[in-house]
Amino acid sequence: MSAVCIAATPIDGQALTQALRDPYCGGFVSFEGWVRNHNEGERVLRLEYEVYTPIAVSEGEKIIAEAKQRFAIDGARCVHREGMLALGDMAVWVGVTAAHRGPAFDACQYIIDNVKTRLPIWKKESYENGDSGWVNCEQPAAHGHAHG
Amino acid sequence: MSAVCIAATPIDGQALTQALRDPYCGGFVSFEGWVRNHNEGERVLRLEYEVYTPIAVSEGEKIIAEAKQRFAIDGARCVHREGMLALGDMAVWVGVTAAHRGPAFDACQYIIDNVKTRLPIWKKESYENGDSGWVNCEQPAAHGHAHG
Amino acid sequence: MTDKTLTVRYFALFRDLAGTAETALTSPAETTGELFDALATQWSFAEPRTHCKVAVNDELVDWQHPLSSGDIVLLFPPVAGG
Amino acid sequence: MTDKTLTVRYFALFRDLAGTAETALTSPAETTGELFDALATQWSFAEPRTHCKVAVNDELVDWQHPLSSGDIVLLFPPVAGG
Repeated sequence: MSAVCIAATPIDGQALTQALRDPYCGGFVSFEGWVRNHNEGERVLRLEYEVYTPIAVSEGEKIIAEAKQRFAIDGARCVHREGMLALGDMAVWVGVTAAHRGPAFDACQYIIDNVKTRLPIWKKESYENGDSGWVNCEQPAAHGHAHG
Repeated sequence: MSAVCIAATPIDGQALTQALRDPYCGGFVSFEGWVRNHNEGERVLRLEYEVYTPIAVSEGEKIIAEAKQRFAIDGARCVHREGMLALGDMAVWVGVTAAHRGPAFDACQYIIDNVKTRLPIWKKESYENGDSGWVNCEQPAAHGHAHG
Repeated sequence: MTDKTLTVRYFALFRDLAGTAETALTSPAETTGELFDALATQWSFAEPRTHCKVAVNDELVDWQHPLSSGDIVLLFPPVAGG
Repeated sequence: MTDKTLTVRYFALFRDLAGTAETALTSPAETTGELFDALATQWSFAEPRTHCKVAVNDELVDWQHPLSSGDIVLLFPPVAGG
């Protein structure tokens, strides 16, 4: 099982958590990113993720390896969705196991922070007002209204 | 549903996560504490949690209220087991939702840190060598060998 | 300094050491701290008071909390949740 | 300075602006940065280069990376995963 995966179907957080269970580890921290119904004041209807998978996976595995080097953790995995998502769907899941909780929190945050800024993944939001656009760096798409 | 709960039966993390889902929130951070097979070099066979529930719940709710005041989060819940647990069982679950992930990580860590130090909960470990004892403040029980 | 009639409840390690979960007693202790020190000597509690907690009538209180007759005092050894 | 034969692939917003996902072209650009600047002018990419990324033959590289004929260059607008 690869440490990083791009999924075209819904993410099963419970199955991923089970797979990381380790009798040696006492602490588990996870992050889930859900599609929310608003972005900078616009009501979001749905969302599409475009992913360039070869580099998303290789860069994601680099991030996990960095996290394992920096923090005293045991297991770490990340799954990111691609394609069309509806409100409330899970867009990304990160899970980390460790003997102690401090490093698990630090590593989980390190992984999601870097996944968001380094993986070639783009998000196109469709808004209630009919506009849609690519979201840049967690800002609403500057070109959104041009496509409306 | 109370924000804090002491459970005599296994914790269902997925159901708890679902219950916190909120279309306004994009980020979810959870912590799970699992019973691990060792503590300070001793092999642990099983574990028993004693809880004084009235104060565990009232103090836990105080901690959640503090977290909501300190950090920009929306939902937060904590469930702690009592009674006999086996290796790998979930002992504690904390989940936090927020519009942004930073506060969700901070609040989740705040809650588990305080739950561990402020709630009237005690842990008795049974070791492979026949000893058992109360674990004090995440240290192995000083009195463990006296009970062996 | 008059003796107070108190109910004391011991938890976890303290219950093992005292050999009972609950006892009724009379004590001249003015505060939770004085009561703890007397019982710690009686039952050989090794834990420093600062690592322990005390509740009176189901409210966590500090070691300067004054005691009254009829109080139910809960003595908590160092906690270890999570 | 000789022209190189390159394959350029555009993603997300850049694909919308260029009107194509992939194109073969010849360019005198010595580096990924020079190539980006030329194409950004051609297609009116507004994003500063420092917010974008580039890969050559499926490896992320920097904007000083030298180009060779036959390279497949991937142009990534600002990412927004998570």
